[in-house]
Order: sequence, then C-alpha cells, then structure tokens
Amino acid sequence: MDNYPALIVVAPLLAALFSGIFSWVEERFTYPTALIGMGLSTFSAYKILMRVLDSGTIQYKMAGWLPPMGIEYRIDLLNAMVLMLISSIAFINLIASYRNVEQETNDRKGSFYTIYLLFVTGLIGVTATGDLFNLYVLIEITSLTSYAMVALADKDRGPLASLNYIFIGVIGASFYLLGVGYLYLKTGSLNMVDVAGILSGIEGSSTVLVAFILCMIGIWIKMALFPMHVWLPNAYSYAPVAFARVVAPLMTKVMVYVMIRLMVTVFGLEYIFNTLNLADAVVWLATIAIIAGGIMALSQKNLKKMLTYIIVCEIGYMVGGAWMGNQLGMSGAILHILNDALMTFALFLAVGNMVYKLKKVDFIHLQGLFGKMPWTMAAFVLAAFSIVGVPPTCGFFSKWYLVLGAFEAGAYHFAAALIISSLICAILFFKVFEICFFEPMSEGHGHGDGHGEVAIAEAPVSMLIASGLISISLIATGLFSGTIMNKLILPFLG
Amino acid sequence: MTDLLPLIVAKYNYWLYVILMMIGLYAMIAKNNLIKKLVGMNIFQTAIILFYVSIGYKTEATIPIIQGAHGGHGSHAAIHAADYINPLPHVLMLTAIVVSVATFGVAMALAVRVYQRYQTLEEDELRMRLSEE
Amino acid sequence: MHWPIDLIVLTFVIFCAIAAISVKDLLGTAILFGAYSFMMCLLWAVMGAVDVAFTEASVGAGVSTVFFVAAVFRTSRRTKD
Amino acid sequence: MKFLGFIIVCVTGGLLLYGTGEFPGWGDPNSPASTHLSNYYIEHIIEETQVPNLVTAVLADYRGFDTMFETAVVFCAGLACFLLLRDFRPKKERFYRHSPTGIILHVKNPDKILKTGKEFEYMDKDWVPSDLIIKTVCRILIPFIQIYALYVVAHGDFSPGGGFQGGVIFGSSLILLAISYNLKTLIRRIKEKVLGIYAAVGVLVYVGIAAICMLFGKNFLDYSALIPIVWDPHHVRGLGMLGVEIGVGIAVTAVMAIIYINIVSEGRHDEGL
Repeated sequence: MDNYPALIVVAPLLAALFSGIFSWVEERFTYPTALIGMGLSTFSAYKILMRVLDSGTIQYKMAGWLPPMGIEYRIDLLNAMVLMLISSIAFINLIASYRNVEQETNDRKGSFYTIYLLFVTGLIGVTATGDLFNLYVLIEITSLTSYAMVALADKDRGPLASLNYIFIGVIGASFYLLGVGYLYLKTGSLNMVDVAGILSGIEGSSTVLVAFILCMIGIWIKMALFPMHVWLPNAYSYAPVAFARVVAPLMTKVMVYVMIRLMVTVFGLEYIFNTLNLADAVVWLATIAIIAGGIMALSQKNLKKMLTYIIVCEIGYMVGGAWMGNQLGMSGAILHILNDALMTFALFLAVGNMVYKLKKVDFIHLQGLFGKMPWTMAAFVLAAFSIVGVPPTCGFFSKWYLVLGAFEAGAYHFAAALIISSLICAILFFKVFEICFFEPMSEGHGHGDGHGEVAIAEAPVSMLIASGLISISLIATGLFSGTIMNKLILPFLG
Repeated sequence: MTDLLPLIVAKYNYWLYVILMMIGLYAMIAKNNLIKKLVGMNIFQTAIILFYVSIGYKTEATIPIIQGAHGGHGSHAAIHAADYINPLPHVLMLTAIVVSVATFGVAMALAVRVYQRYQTLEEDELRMRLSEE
Repeated sequence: MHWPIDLIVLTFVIFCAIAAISVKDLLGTAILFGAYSFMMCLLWAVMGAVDVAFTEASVGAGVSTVFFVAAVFRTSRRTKD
Repeated sequence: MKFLGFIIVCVTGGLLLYGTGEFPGWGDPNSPASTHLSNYYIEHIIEETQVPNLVTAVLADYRGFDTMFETAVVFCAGLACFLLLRDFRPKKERFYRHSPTGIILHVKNPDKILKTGKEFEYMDKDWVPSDLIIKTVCRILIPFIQIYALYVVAHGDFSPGGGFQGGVIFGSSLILLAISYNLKTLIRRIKEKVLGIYAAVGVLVYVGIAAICMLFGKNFLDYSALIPIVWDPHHVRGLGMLGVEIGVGIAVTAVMAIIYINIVSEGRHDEGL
C-alpha cells in the first residue's frame, strides 16, 4: 500500500499548518518545516512520475470509497508531468527565496511560508484531482492565498490591485462553479471520468453546451486570456518577489492544464471539435491575445510589469495550440506548459536576484547590471533567448510544434502571430540588455573612471544556485524534448 | 394557458435564480462603491447556491436525515431513495458558503486597507487619486 | 405543494437584493443584506436543505453582517450609488 | 461602464436561460441529478457509516477531502486578514477615565501605561458609557450560546449542524462579548496568539486524523482504519466524523474571531465597536 498520491498534497498542507503554529511559537522553525514539507512533496511527485511511466494511470481513492461516490485522484502522464513541474519549481523557489522573504516581509516571515505552502498545496491539488467540485475548492485556495499575497508587499497600491483581483477571480470561479452545476444537473455525477462517460450519450443538449461555455470562460478568466487579463499585470507585479516567482510561472500554467484536462477528459475532443464550431473563434481570440500581450509589453517601463505582459502573450500560445484541433497543436501546447513554466521561472528568479540587490526594477535602475551581477544576467539572457525561441533552448521546440500545428490546421494567422510575437520579445529583451549593458558608459555615471572595475555585487549563493539549476534545465528540456514528447505527451494523447 | 402553468411551476425557480445572478453580476460590474460591489459578489454567490439547492429538491420527499435510525444497530426498515432529498448538492453548497464567507472576510479586510490609504471607497475617486500619483 | 410559499419568498429575496444594492447608505445595505440572507435561508429551509439553511442563517445573516457593519464602521457609510 | 456591464449581464443571463431550456422540471424526482449518485448515498449511507444525517456523512466521509480543503480555506482567510491588517505599531496617545470622578486623563507618553482596574478605565475615541442592561443580558446569554454551539458540533451526525455551523455560532458568541463589553475584554480573555494557534490546530486535527488513517495502512481519510484505537468499532465512522467536525469547529471559531477583531480595530487590537 503506498500513499504517494495523498502525500504529495498532504505534506505541504501539514507543513503549512505546522509553520502556522511555529510562526506564533518559535519563528526559526518555520523555514525548515516548509523545506521538509516541500521536499517530501517533490519526492512523492518523483515517485509518482516513475510509477506512471512504468505502469500507467494511478487511481487513488480518498477515504477508500469507489470513485463516483468518493473523491478520486487520478494521475496519468499529463498530471504526473505537471505535478513534478509544480513541486520542483516550488521547492527550488523555496531554497532561493529565503533571503528575499527576510528582506521583504521581515516581521511576517512565518505567515509568509504558511501562505506559500497553502498556495502550493492548492496548485498540486488542482493538478492531481479527478473530481470537478474538488477542483473548485482547490482553485479557491490558490486564489485566496494569492489575494493575500498580492496585497502584502506593496502597501500602497497592493490592496486595491488585490481587491480588483478578488472581483474578477470570484466571477471566474463562480462561472466555473455554475458550469459544474449545469453538468451535475445533466449527469448527476462529479467525477471527471464518470461525467465524461455519461456526457457521451447526451451530446446535443443545450445545457451541456452552456456548461462547457461557462467552464471555459471561468477558466479563461482565471488564466487571464486576453480580454480578461486586466487583473494579472498589477496583481503579479505587486506581489512579494518570492511569491511572484512561483505564482507567475505556475498559476496560469495550471489553469491551462485545467482547460486541457476539461477538454480532453471531461468533454472530449470529439465533442469540442466536431459537434461545436467554436474552435476557429477561440484560435482568433488567442491570436489577438498574443499580439495584444506583445504590444502592451512594449509600452512598459518596469521589468516585472513587462514580464507579466509576456505571460499574457504566452497564454495565447497555449490556448491557441490546444484549440487548434490537431494532435500537433495540442502536444505543442502541453509541451509549452512545461517549457513556459521553466522559462518564466528562470526570468523571475533573475528578477528576484535583481530585486534583492536593487530594490526596484524599473528600467532606469538596471543600468550597468552586466558588470554588477554577471551570473544573474547570464541566467537572464539564457531565459530570454528561450522565450524568444532560440534553438538550443526549450522555448524553440514548443513553438516549433505550435507552428507546425497551425500550418496543419490552416491557421496561418496564428502562425504569423507566433512569429511576430517572437520578434516583439526579441526587441523587448534586447532593449533590456542594452540598458543593462551599454547605458552607464554613454552617460558616464558619476563614479569617476571606473570603467572596467565595476564592483561585483552578486546575489547570495543559494539564489545563484537556483538560477543555475533552472538555466541548465532550460537547455536540458530543450535537448530532451523529443524524449518528453514520445514518452509523456504523445502516449497521453493516444 | 393551462399548459403554461406547469411549465412555470417547473422552471420558475431556475429563471428567478438567473435574475438574482444578473442582479449580483450587474452590481459587481457597474456599481461605483467597492462595498456595494462586495454585496453584489455575495448576491452572485448565493444565487449559485440557490441554483444548486434547487437541483437537489425533490417533490414528495423529506429532509436528508434518515428517520428512525437513531443509534442504528442491526437492521432497518428499507430506505427508499425517493423519500429523501438529494444530499449531494447540500454538501457542495456548504463548502461553497464557507468559501464565500472566507472570500468576503478577506475582501472586507482589503476594503478597510484601501480606505486607510485613500480615504475613499468610490471607484471613480480612487481612479482619480491613482492618476494623480 | 411548496411552490406558492417558495415563489413568495423568492420574490422577497429579489426585492431585498435590489434594495440592498440600490440603497444610498451602507449601513442600510448591511441590514438589507442581512434580511436578504435570512430570506434565502428560509427559502432553502422550504426546499429541504436544512443544513445549508442553518449555515446561511449563522453565516450570512449572522457573521457576515457583523463583518459588514465592522467594515462600515472603519470606513464610511457614504456611497454615491 | 454601466452600459458595458448591462450588456455583459444580459448576455450572461441569456446564456444561462438558454441552458435552462433542457432542464428537468424543478423537484422532478427522476432527474439525473437525483438518481445517479444521490440514490446510492441515500440507500447505502446508513449501513456503511451508521450516520443518519446524510449531509454530514457525505460531507465528512465520502467527500471529506473537500471539507478538509474547505477548512484550509477558512484558515487561510483568517491568516490573510491577520497579514493584511495587523498593525503592531503602538498607539501614540492613550485616554484613561478615572471611574469614581469621571475625570479623563490624556496620556501622551506612549511608554507610560496606567494599570486599569477599579480606579482607572481605558477608553478610546468612540467610548460610550457601558450599558448595564446590554451587559447583563449578554453575560447571561453568552454561556447558553456557547453550549448550543457545542451541541451543534457534537450532534451534527444526527441533526442539522456540524463543525462549521457550531464554530460560527461559537465565534459569534465571542464577537457578542466584544460588542457588548468592548474589544479589550475579549482580547484579555483570549490572546491573539491563542487564536492564531487554535486556527492552525483546528485544521491540524482534521488533517491529523486523516493522516493517522494513512499510518494504519488504509487510504487517506479512511476512518475504518481507526478501529484499533476506537472504543466503539461499530460506530467508527461516526466517531471519525465527530473528530474532524471538532477540528473544523475549533478552526472556524478562531478564524471568525480573528477576522472580526482585525477588521473592527483596523489591526490595532485596541478599540472597536
């Protein structure tokens, strides 16, 4: 009997509760507790991944009840991959963020870790669960923790941004809940597989159509697809950097995962692409999202804000790929979940290092950064290349699949948008590099003649190690993307 | 006319929940005061709860507590599913109520913070203050 | 036949909801909102959802209203719409 | 914005109404929702769990995993309110009232703290003379409210109620204490630290019971694993549910008090309604 599927979500939850108690009793213990919890969770995720690769889908019955009656964790290749991604990113970020947390939230350290762990618990649960309503509760945990965190760092603008985030987030979650209600009314079940089985008999029903639309709109709001993206940039750029680093790469990607899960497992691709004729409209929406995200990113003056708009742009890639209606597009979208999470995490890790040293990351503050923080900037450059899609890095491969999928489906506008947005990203990042590299020379900063001898002021070693690890993984996932494709994604799509 | 009444009786609950939900959503989008928006949010959520509870309702059935089973040793009289209301939506909605009150509390705390900072809760005034800075 | 009671209470609920979002005094909103919650709780009791009604009575009509009044106490009663 | 909002609302409403077209009638006993899972629950719960209140049984056993996260949501809300509002900076000025004479002292030195008691009474800008009737009535009422709350928690298996409702009622009894006396009284009785720890401990009781089941070799949350340590194996599921309901009750009580205290005093924990 092994309980890894339960442990993966219970370990961080238990750690969160213990660190919640320790934050009142003895604050020094909170960080080790958090580390242990996350470590255990990562270990279980690894075990699960290996098990799934070996012997196929794992079913874990919560409370021992048979699936449609009780809640079931159903972990197949896609879940296992995303679980591994979430838990390892959260673990590495925990290692890297000790100093950031100390700097940004010094009197509420313990509570920070509690909230952080609850957030990760929510994400892991969302990914692992096989129950529609359980998914809603876990989405609410992730949202509630994000609301708290967004308001925490920036005392001035944070609360307002967070309140707006609440309004939009609640609308999104409620739409999803309504969709589940409509589904429940038609099927009488909440288990994803069970619902899918019943739905295949009643495909023409208008109720099911409305349920599908409501679920999708709810999830799109939560993932910030273009017209519903307004909450994301403010929310993510005001959050403490240690939290932004995990919320920015993971939250939206997990929501993309939820969308794909609903499409593949619950409603079925057959129903979506053959019975409904919405695919073209959604691909257009994704195209607009990509272009709009890119253009809005161009007009930003703050590094964090710019990156958040790039996230909006990347969501367009994944939604478009998933709705392309062919296997290439879908597999590209799934591969991009993995790659984009890694790339965004790498970028935000670098930003975290900068914030630790510079406090603010408006473009003006970045001058001469190549000299001051060479390692951080090296990681940043690599991540930026990956976002742009330069071949050896992983960003290239998923984009390649997406473009191929677009050509196969005849969605040339989407392919064009992909290429244009890559160009926009290239412009954006070279603008940043230019500022970081050249500008102090031309301005002749008041530091006297110190051209070659800018004092190196790097971030602490723990943060650099995390950056290095992720940079290596960017290349590694790129090189092994064929393996990932053949072992994980294609078998999942069957 | 005689056909219409059964239809209305069968569906009015769902229609009225839609109206309630529209009221809530309208308040959330169009009202100017942040606290009013929060009220709208709560109305929206309770409307959804009403919808779920309506799903669970069965005519000619009683509340979902098995009668005569106190202590429940050994054999019982046979239980007919038609006699009891569907308990599952109630369970889901208990959870949803809890989630909504948690969100409400956090939102109230945030509203207090916003007021501390800007001395107003009107959205247009807030926008003006933000553009001034 | 529960539906006449149900319909009457539902109408009340909708009136309370409209009143709660259109009154120009936030304390008034708080009280109307409490009334709304209580009506909702009645409605659910009529539909046989006793546990949900109980929860709504203690949460919606009770604690939520208290939080609401507390927040209004710390902010302002004034509202433009 | 109003116009845009109106359009969005109308579109959403239209969509939802369109979806209702194929709904089964309200209260139809043969609708899919009332036949598929619901029948299984109604017919099997009593033999499988020995708990007559179906809602509690489904809530704490079949879907206990949801409820665990629901409790975590509540905990998270309490923590969020604390993080957002709590303000540890001491107040600059204090006011005291000399009870026998009614003279009010204005103390400007933040380090000088008078001992309050018979002679001096702490007061704030919203101070109102305490009302004897309200105080007395609440003093009589509060213990009964609390006993009722405990009853609701303990009797959740058999009648409407359960940990969450009981917790809210207990929490509101604390809030009533704060309203009828003043906030200081409540904080003097129950320290902030205690509330914070209780909130976590409540959830921990739930997760702990669930995790113990895992230690005994069954699945997570499977109360039947508790048979070796329970005095009444026949009702093991009912007892397991009672245990988790108590946990929920503790957490909810603490969180309700935390949210109220922080909102009403803007996180300063000194003066309130």
